[in-house]
Formats: sequence, C-alpha cells, structure tokens
Amino acid sequence: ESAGYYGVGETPTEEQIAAWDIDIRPDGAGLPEGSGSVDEGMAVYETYCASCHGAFGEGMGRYPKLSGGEGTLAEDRPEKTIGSYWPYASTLWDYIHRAMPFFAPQSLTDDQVYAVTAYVLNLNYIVDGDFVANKDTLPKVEMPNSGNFVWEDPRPDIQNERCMSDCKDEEVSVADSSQGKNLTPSTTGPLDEGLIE
Amino acid sequence: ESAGYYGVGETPTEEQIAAWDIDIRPDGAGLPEGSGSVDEGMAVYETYCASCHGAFGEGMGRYPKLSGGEGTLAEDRPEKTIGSYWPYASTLWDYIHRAMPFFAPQSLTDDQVYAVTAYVLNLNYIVDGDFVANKDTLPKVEMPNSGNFVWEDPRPDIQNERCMSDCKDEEVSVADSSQGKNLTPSTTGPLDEGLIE
Amino acid sequence: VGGALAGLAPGALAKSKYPPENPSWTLSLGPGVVADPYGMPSPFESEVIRRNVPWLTADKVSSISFTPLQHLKGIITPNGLFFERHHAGRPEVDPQQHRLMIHGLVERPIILSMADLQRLPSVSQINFIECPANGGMEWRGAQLNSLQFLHGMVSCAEWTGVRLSTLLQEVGMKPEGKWVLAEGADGAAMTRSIPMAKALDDVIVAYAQNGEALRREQGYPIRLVVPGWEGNTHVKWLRRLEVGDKPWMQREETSKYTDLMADGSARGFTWVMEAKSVITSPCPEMPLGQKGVYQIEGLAWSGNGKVKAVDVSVDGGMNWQQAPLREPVLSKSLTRFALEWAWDGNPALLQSRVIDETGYVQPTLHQLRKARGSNSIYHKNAIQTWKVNADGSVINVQLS
Amino acid sequence: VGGALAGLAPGALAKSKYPPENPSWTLSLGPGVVADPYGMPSPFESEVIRRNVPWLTADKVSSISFTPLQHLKGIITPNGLFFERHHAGRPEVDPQQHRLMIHGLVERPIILSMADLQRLPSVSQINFIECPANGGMEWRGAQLNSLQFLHGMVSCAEWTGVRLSTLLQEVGMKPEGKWVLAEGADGAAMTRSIPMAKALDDVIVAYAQNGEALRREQGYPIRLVVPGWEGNTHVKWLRRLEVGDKPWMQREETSKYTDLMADGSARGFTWVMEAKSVITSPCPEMPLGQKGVYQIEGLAWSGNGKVKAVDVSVDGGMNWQQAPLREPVLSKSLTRFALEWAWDGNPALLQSRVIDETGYVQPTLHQLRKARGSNSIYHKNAIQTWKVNADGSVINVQLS
Ligand code: HEC
Ligand code: HEC
Ligand SMILES: [Ca+2]
Ligand SMILES: [Ca+2]
Ligand SMILES: [Ca+2]
Ligand SMILES: [Ca+2]
Ligand SMILES: [Ca+2]
Ligand SMILES: [Ca+2]
Ligand SMILES: [Co+2]
Ligand SMILES: [Co+2]
Repeated sequence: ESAGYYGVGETPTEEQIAAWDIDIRPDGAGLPEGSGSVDEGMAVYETYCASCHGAFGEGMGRYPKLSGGEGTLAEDRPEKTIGSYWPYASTLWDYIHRAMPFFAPQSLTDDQVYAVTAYVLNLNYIVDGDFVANKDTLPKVEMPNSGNFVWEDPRPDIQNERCMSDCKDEEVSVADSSQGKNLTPSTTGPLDEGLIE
Repeated sequence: ESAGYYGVGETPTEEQIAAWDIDIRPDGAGLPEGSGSVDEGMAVYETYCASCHGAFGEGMGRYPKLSGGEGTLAEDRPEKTIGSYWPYASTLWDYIHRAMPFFAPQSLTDDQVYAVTAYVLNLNYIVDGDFVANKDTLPKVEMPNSGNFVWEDPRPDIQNERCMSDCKDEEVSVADSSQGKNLTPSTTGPLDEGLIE
Repeated sequence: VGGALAGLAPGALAKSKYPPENPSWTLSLGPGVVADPYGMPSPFESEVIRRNVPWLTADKVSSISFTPLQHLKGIITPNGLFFERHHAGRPEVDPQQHRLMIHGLVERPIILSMADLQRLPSVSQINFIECPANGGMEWRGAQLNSLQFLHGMVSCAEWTGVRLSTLLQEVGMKPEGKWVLAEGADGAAMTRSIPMAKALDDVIVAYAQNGEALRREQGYPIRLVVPGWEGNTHVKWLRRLEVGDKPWMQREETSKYTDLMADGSARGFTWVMEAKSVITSPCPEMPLGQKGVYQIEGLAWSGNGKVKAVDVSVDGGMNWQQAPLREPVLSKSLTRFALEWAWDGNPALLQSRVIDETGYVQPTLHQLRKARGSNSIYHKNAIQTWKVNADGSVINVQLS
Repeated sequence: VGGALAGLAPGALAKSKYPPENPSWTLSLGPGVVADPYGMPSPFESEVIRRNVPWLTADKVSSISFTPLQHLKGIITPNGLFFERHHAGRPEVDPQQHRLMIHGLVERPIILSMADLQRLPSVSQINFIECPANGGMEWRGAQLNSLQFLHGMVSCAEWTGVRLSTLLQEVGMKPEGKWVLAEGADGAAMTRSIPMAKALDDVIVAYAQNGEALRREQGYPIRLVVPGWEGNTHVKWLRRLEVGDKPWMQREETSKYTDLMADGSARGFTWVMEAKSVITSPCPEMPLGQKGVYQIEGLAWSGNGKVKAVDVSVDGGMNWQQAPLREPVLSKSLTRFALEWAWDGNPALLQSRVIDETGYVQPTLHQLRKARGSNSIYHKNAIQTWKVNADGSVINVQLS
C-alpha cells in the first residue's frame, strides 16, 4: 500500500506541528529563538528549582543532584550528574523544557529555559559566568564526559556453556544474604506505606 | 505415579463423605431412608413451593412450570415439564433436595423431599394419589417421556462443502430483522435495568 | 475498546484543540504509583461492562450476563468482563474453609485444601468457555440487535490448575470408574456427569484465570475447565468429584442442556461446542462511518480443536473470501480473523464462516433448523448475518 | 493465587468443619449477575496487590510499583496487577481529546484520533514488558527478601494495536528516515529514540491490553510496545512520533538507561532485555512446609526471542536438571517452567537458568559483575539464588 492508502486522520497545520515538536538534538536541531545568561538563570533556578535540587545543584533528599561528582564514575559510589556524566548539553535544554519544574512541566518560557540551562552548566563549571545560551552557542558546548559513551551495544558480553553437572570448582557458599537487613516492605496485609520496622 | 504419590490432603471419614454425597441416580443409588406420601407432599408444596411454581405447578411469571405440557413437544411452542419431558424420577428427588426451595437450598428433610417429589409426580398424573415415595418405589416410577431421549450425540449433523463462489441458487434476501422489535436493552450508558422503551 | 468512542464513526469526533494546545494532563503531575494497588479501567471506559437482558430470566440470581465483545480485542477476555451464568447467585466462598472431596470408585478418597491443590503439578491453557444457550433466543427469528447480547455468552482466558487426570491418579481410580460427577458449593449445588475419557483428557481443576485467582463469578476458589465443552459442564465453586460407573442424569443434563428436536425427541449429552464464528466489527454497536477501507474483524472458535480457516462474505453468503487468522491459533480457544474491505457505501450482508481442524464448516441457521427444528434452544452455532445499511448502521438479520 | 493462603504451608491450615457440615454459601443464594458489571477479585484476595518500596524514590509520582509474581500463575498478568513506572504520575487522558501526531521525514504528516487508529489493520501479541532496573538494587549485595520486590518489574499481556510499520507506510517515510522519536502526553513528555530497523520490525502502537482498553497505568489510550526491549522504550500515553535521520539523545537515553561500567565508561542504547528466569515457587513469600514432593515453578523470558530451555539447580549451581516448559512458548513473552522436587528437609540453594533460542545462557551475578562492575544499575539478568532453610523458609542470597 502506498502513503495515504487508508486515508485516515487529518493533515496537521504547520502551527500544530510546531507546537508539539519540542525535541532538541545534540546538533541543535529543534532549538528555538531566544537566549538566556547564567545570571538570568540564577534567578530562575532559585525561584523554580532550588527547593528540590538544592541551592548549588547538590540535591535534596532523594531529589537528583545536578552538579558535582566529577571523577567519581570509576569509584565505588559514582555520582552521575550533568557535569560528571551527561554527554550532550542539548539534552539539558530539552529535558528542562519538557519536564521541569517537576510540578509544572512546560511552564517556562524559552528564554527562561536557555537561562537556567546556562546556569546549571555554570554550576558544573562547564561554561563561564558570562555564558549566554542560545541556539548557536548551546550545541557547541562540550560536555566533559561525552567521550566516555559507547553507543553500540556490546552484549551479549557473557558467553556460557550449558554445563549440567559438577559445574563449579569450589564448594558453593553463601556470600551475602538479605536476612535481617530489614529493608523489605511487607508483602502481606494492606499496602506498606510506613518506614521499615 | 501411583495413588497417594503426592500424599496431599486428608482422608475423609465415612461421615464426611456421607454428608456431602447427596447425588441420586436413576437406579436409586444414593436414595436415603425415609418416605413421603402425595398428601404429605401437598403440605410441603403449599408451604415452600407454590409461591413460585403456582398452586398446581403451572408456574408463575418466569418461574418454571412443573406440570402440564403433555403432547406439546413436537408443537410450535413446546412446554417442557416434569411430566412432559423429564426422563427420570430420581432427578426430581435429587434436584429438589439439592436446590429447592430456591431461597433455602438443602433445607428440607429427606421425608419432606420424598413427599414433595411424590406430590409433583402426582400433579403430573405420573403416580396415583396413594403413592408413597421411598428408595424402593421411586426408581420404579416410569416417566412418560423417558423413551424419547437419544443419549449419544449425533453431531456433526450437518456436513458442508466449503463453497467459495456462486454458492446459492436463489438471490439472497432478508427474511427477518431485529430492527424495530424493541427487545434490546441499551448497550451504552450505565446498566439498563429498566423495561424496554 | 473505546467505551468513550463506542458507536462513534471515525471523523464524527469533535475536532480537538490538541494540537496545537497542550492538554492539562501534559502540564501537570498525575497520581503516583499504587494510587490503585489493584488497578481499574479508565473512567472513560465505564460503558464497557457486562450487561444482562432483564426480560430473559425470572431473577438475576439464576441468570446470565453478557461479555461486551464489541469492545474487546485479541483473544483474552479480561476477568472483569468475563460473562456470568449463575443458578443460585455468586457464593462468597472462603478459600481457607473451602474443600474439594474426591471419592467414589477410588482407592484412596481425599479431602483437599486449596493449599494442597496448589502443591500439585499444574498446567495452563488458554480456552474459551461458551454457554450452549449463546444466541439461543434467535432460533425462531431475529430478535436482539446487539453483538453483546447475541454472542456475549462466550469468553476466553488462560486457566491454570491441576489436571483432573493428576487428581484421579492420586486417588487411584478403580477400573469400574467410567464417569465423574462434579458438584459445586453454590446454592444450586450444580452437578454434571463427565465421561472418563474426557476427564482423563484435557479437563483441569482450575484455580487461576488470566494469572490471578479465579474470579468469584467464575468459581473462586476452584472450578472445572472442560475445554471445548458446553459452559455448564465447567462446574464452578467445585467442592466434590465422585467417580462412578454410570452417569447421574442430573437436572442440568436432563431437564436442561438437552436439545429438543422438531419431532419431539431430544438429544442428551451434546457436550461439544461445535465451531462458530462472528464478525465483531462492524456490528450493531460498532457501525461504519463514511465509505472507504475497513477491516472486517471477528472471532472464531471450535470445541473440536483449532480453527483452520475463516471465510468472510459481504453478499450474504453467495461469495466468500478467506480471512487471515491472527496468531496465536490455539486449540479450543478464541481465534481472531480480519479481512480488509473497501466499502462502497451500498448496503451489504456481512457473514463469517469458520472451518475447524476436523474439516467442519459452520452451518447456516437454515440448515440447523432443517436438522433440528426451532426448539432446541442450545448449540445455535449458525452463521450470523449483519446487514450494513447505506448510512453505515448495522442490523442483525436472518436470511431467507 | 491464594492471597488468603499466602505464606501458609499446606497442612498448616486450620482443619475445616466442611465436610461434614455445609457452609452458609451452599445453603443460601448469592448476589445475582451484574452485581458487579465490571468484576473485581474476591475480598479474600485483597493482599494480592501491586506494592512499592517507599525508600527507593523521592516521590510516588516518579516511581515504580511491583507485580506480585508470587501469587501469579500462567503467563498473563491481569491488568490490575501490571507493574507501574511513571515519571510524572499517571495522566487521566480523555480519549476523545487525545491525538497521535506523526511527522518529520515523511511525505504526509497526520494527526490521528483514537477512532482513526482503530480503523487500521491491527495485530495482537503476547509480550512481556520489563523495566531494565528490575533487580537493580542487588548489584552490590542481597538487600530485599521478596520475589515481588526483587523481580516484580516484569509483567506480560496480550497487546493489540497497529503495527508502527503500518503507520509509517501510511505517512510515507522519506529514505533519510533512520530513527523514530516517540513522545508521551504525560507531564514528563517521555521520549525515546527508536532505530528504524526495530520500528519496522515488531513495534506496535497498542490500544488494548488483555482484550480491553489499555489501563491508565499502562498508557491509556495508546502506548508503544517494543517487544523484548527495555520497558522505558514502550512510551505510554503516546502522542507524537517523529521520523528523523539521527537519534535525539534524550534524557532517558543519556542520563538514565545507560549502563556505567567499572572503568567509568558507559554503554548507551542497550535496548534488549537479555534472557532471564526466576523461581516463583518457592520464594520468600511462598515458603515450603513439611518435607515432601514439591513443584519448583518459575518464569523465564528473553528479549531475543523464545525460551529454548530452563534448567534448575537445588545445590547452588553445581548440578542442573532441565525443567519442562509449559505451553504456549511464545517469542518475547513470559514462559512457565516447572520441575518436580522431592525435598528431603535439608537446606538447599535453588536456582533457575534460562537458555534462549539464540543459545544465550543466563549468567551468574559474579559474571555480570566481572564484565560490568556493580554500578550499571540496569540489565541485571543474573541467576537468582533462593536459600531454603530446614524450616522451609526461603531467603534471597548471593553466592560467593
Ligand atoms: C518539586 C521538585 C522539583 C523541582 C521544583 C524541580 N525538579 Fe528537577 N527533578 C525533580 C525530580 C523528581 C526529578 C527526577 C524525575 C524523574 O526521574 O523522572 C528531576 C530531574 C531533573 C533533572 C534530570 C536529572 C538527571 O540526573 O537526570 C534536571 C536536569 C532537573 N530536574 C532540572 C530542574 C530545573 C532546571 C528545575 C527548575 C526549573 C527543576 N529541576 C525543578 C524534582 C524537581
Ligand atoms: C423463590 C422461588 C422458588 C421457590 C419457593 C421454589 N422454587 Fe423451584 N425453582 C425456582 C427457580 C428460579 C427455578 C429455576 C432455577 C434454575 O434454572 O437454576 C426452579 C426450578 C425448579 C425445578 C426444576 C424445573 C425444571 O424444569 O428444570 C423444580 C423441579 C422445582 N423448582 C421444584 C420446587 C419445589 C419442589 C419447591 C418447594 C420445595 C420449589 N421449587 C420452590 C424458584 C423457586
Ligand atoms: Ca523535532
Ligand atoms: Ca515553550
Ligand atoms: Ca513496614
Ligand atoms: Ca454418590
Ligand atoms: Ca438432607
Ligand atoms: Ca431500556
Ligand atoms: Co449440549
Ligand atoms: Co538498557
């Protein structure tokens, strides 16, 4: 069947497409007009973001950290943040614009998103304090960890024979047990809303 | 695996089996001690049955008829009752005992069941007024329609070729339509509890 | 699917503001996880429910409700919409108190708790259950104008439980044992006699339905599943199995569930649900819109095994075209078919016809009437005709 | 199954009065049909619910709930118990207002209503969906003692909808189109980039789940089903599909759902859920009773196709025995296995190990850690070890 064979649906107007087509790519495709500076971003951040992510992006409770963690990725407790982990700056604009502030998604203006993006990048020492984000500058921002991603799945990374008997050299022993750790909510009775006993 | 391989369950006592083993067969297997006459049955019937099935088993509203209908089975509107249709008298004892009166299943004593069984048979002119039902007499009752059942499934009783084109000699026409019959409850909105519009 | 959309043809919808606007649910947060620890359908689907025909029975306590086939997709019937048939209402059985007793011509009678049962080897099977009275109001003529009420006494689920053969082996059958009586714990103490060959074949004592515990309406905590056989044999709230040498000739296999022929004779023990099919879209509840390309879709099933093929006619059975089947095609299970149809806007007479793996071809109502008369109530597996009018409405009709 | 029986070993039940007595529900009438037009489980099953781990997330609005696998049978997850993963809560989408826009590198962009979608040819598929974080709390050590919380981010349903390939054909893809961006209508406006080869293979835009309309928690009225791929790609409340020449590198494919290796490098685009299995009975919630014959039962699945075999070990992986599979064995679907085991009453270490049709053998946690370290969060498809104690209790352990 060729395109339009079923003939269902309406043809969208340019305006309709533009309104929903909000995605941004690393090459900058999708970035709108407008701009925002680190300073302007600080105001946005303090008003709309700091209550959850902390004054300097250090996180609050279980709300995500947005900064810090540089050099921890190979450590025992890595901290994955925008500075330490994120490969593309475009993702920051895209995600803040579509999903933040958490309680009011898509409520910021494009200028506000540019500004707070600039501010969060600055919090992570990725751009200077005089940085102004716009559709030309943002795609050029180099993210510190961008070189450390492999975008081809190397799995299966484990090849096993299907051994059926005498499969282990040493005797089997228990190394760790969940018993007594007291981390498991109840799986009987009504929903366990409370803290761990 | 042999019997008892899984070893699950308890072994029932004789009393446990007897209490639940209530089924009756045409040969009388399962019928308990006790007895009841047509006269005794009339009293039971009037107290517990007539309100739904009518004073003479003629039915009430959409509650089943228990008598009548003899000779109607080949007619346009057959009436299937104990007299006109049922092949075995044992089924009557069994069913009344397990399921009637409707609102209080298994509430009648065995004597009451014998009695009301005798009465309903008498209503259908199958036994005389002096009939006394018990485990010896009931299996001997011959039901008028018992010879008219085939207990082997003759289906498939229709053999079709899978014709794919020009399959009918005459032109196709609509013989009957549901349109306008006004028998269909609503299939939209909330549950249609009411009468047909 | 699409309660909110039921009966609305494509294009008939009010044009939405979205896009370009964003709906409120895109600009705010919804309730979090476990807002419903056991989830329910969207309130927009509130019309997708089981329904009954009030004039059909004296009382809802011994009655039937119908599955809304017009809204369903695929082959699984969700548990909340599985059709109901009760003879004494729906008992509220306590599974801790409930027991299954197996006795009669056996070496080792037992009483099983529900936990005992779950310790035994189990199987899962996707099987339809159909009441043999499905469509039984239509022997004499077209009455109801609704897929739900005409065909909704069939549903299909994945059943899990213990093979009856496993249980019979565990109790040790005596060689004289030729029949099994199954009895329910409801107020009807529902009973049916099952011949041993079927009992040892594919019957299961089921405790689960589509993954979870049986629903109360389907026999919680346990029921018999007798694949391909008439629904009434699938005794619910099962509490007793007795092995015997003869059938018991219970009310539900003599007074009811026997088929009266035109000559006044009657057929008993007509257990199998012969092959049947029905077009579910379009149907009276799901009319067509403008002329154009449509998918004629439907369900087919056979109590004798797998569906081999389904044919569709748009001219009342004069000419037929084979409709592709959808995977999976399972034995004694609902099977989906669909055929593309370019509707030219003229009236049409839509039919489907199933052929099962035994080679049986679904009959016309004409043929059934000729063979059996119009008073047999049960086993009306005739080809269904839907008349499509020029305005797209769909009517249940019977052909000359 | 058996909420009321959960954790109770056979034999541990109070002896019932029935038989010889008759329970009240045998001596009375229950409620009639359509007492519940949309049915619900028995109140005795009220413990069979989705549950969450409060300490795991900041807020239930971006959180997870777990399917009670310990109670489930067969392969279908009933819709009320399908696991939940929301990033901005569960939007209450009005299907009359909802639209799917398809645009980008296409000849003929369109906006589809839900009724439009239902007019297109559809398919049904039984597929599992698993969150790649399923079991992710256990990379560093044994923490939770529960099948539900350790493995309950997987569920399985029959999905019905339109193939993405049908939609892409209808809009006419331009040759430069190599990727598809899927976007949700929730407050997270959830997005994932899908490569064209997968998009044209087996992806569907689903509107039904186990026969009925999708549940709100699973994306009502429409979601993507991307068979065998990590759950997050199955974008819910789908509102937009854009065809492009490059991936979009969205937050959910960079910051999240990438796998950090021990050396600090990270793997992206690890979409497939590699083969996994788990013993569901016994398990911490379903301990053993007295010594005797048990059925070791469990689930296996693979994002790379069908399950070929499952082996079970009772000695911590030293020796294995092949466990029979239950029908049906479907591609990218949950599959049941069961093996009989005569438990002698001594402690034991129970494991299952799946082999899928590609020949892949499920790895140990040891092997995964060696290959990836302990910080990759996602894709922990390691063999699960249950320690059975002499008292029948069952504990989640990790072996040396
Ligand atoms: C009410 C709390 C709240 C507020 C206010 C808030 N956020 Fe968030 N933020 C969250 C939560 C919760 C998440 C994680 C959501 C998820 O995982 O689905 C998040 C995630 C993020 C992330 C992604 C973190 C990562 O590592 O993937 C960024 C970036 C972010 N927020 C930026 C912002 C900015 C900028 C603002 C203000 C404009 C803001 N947030 C306001 C709660 C909040
Ligand atoms: C409250 C109403 C009611 C009362 C009182 C009642 N019945 Fe019934 N009876 C019914 C209904 C309803 C049915 C059909 C049940 C079904 O189909 O499952 C029935 C069915 C029967 C049948 C089977 C009819 C057939 O053709 O298959 C017999 C026999 C019967 N009742 C006898 C009795 C007797 C004897 C009594 C009193 C001891 C009695 N009934 C009291 C309502 C009642
Ligand atoms: Ca775009
Ligand atoms: Ca904007
Ligand atoms: Ca607790
Ligand atoms: Ca008996
Ligand atoms: Ca008695
Ligand atoms: Ca009405
Ligand atoms: Co029959
Ligand atoms: Co991944």
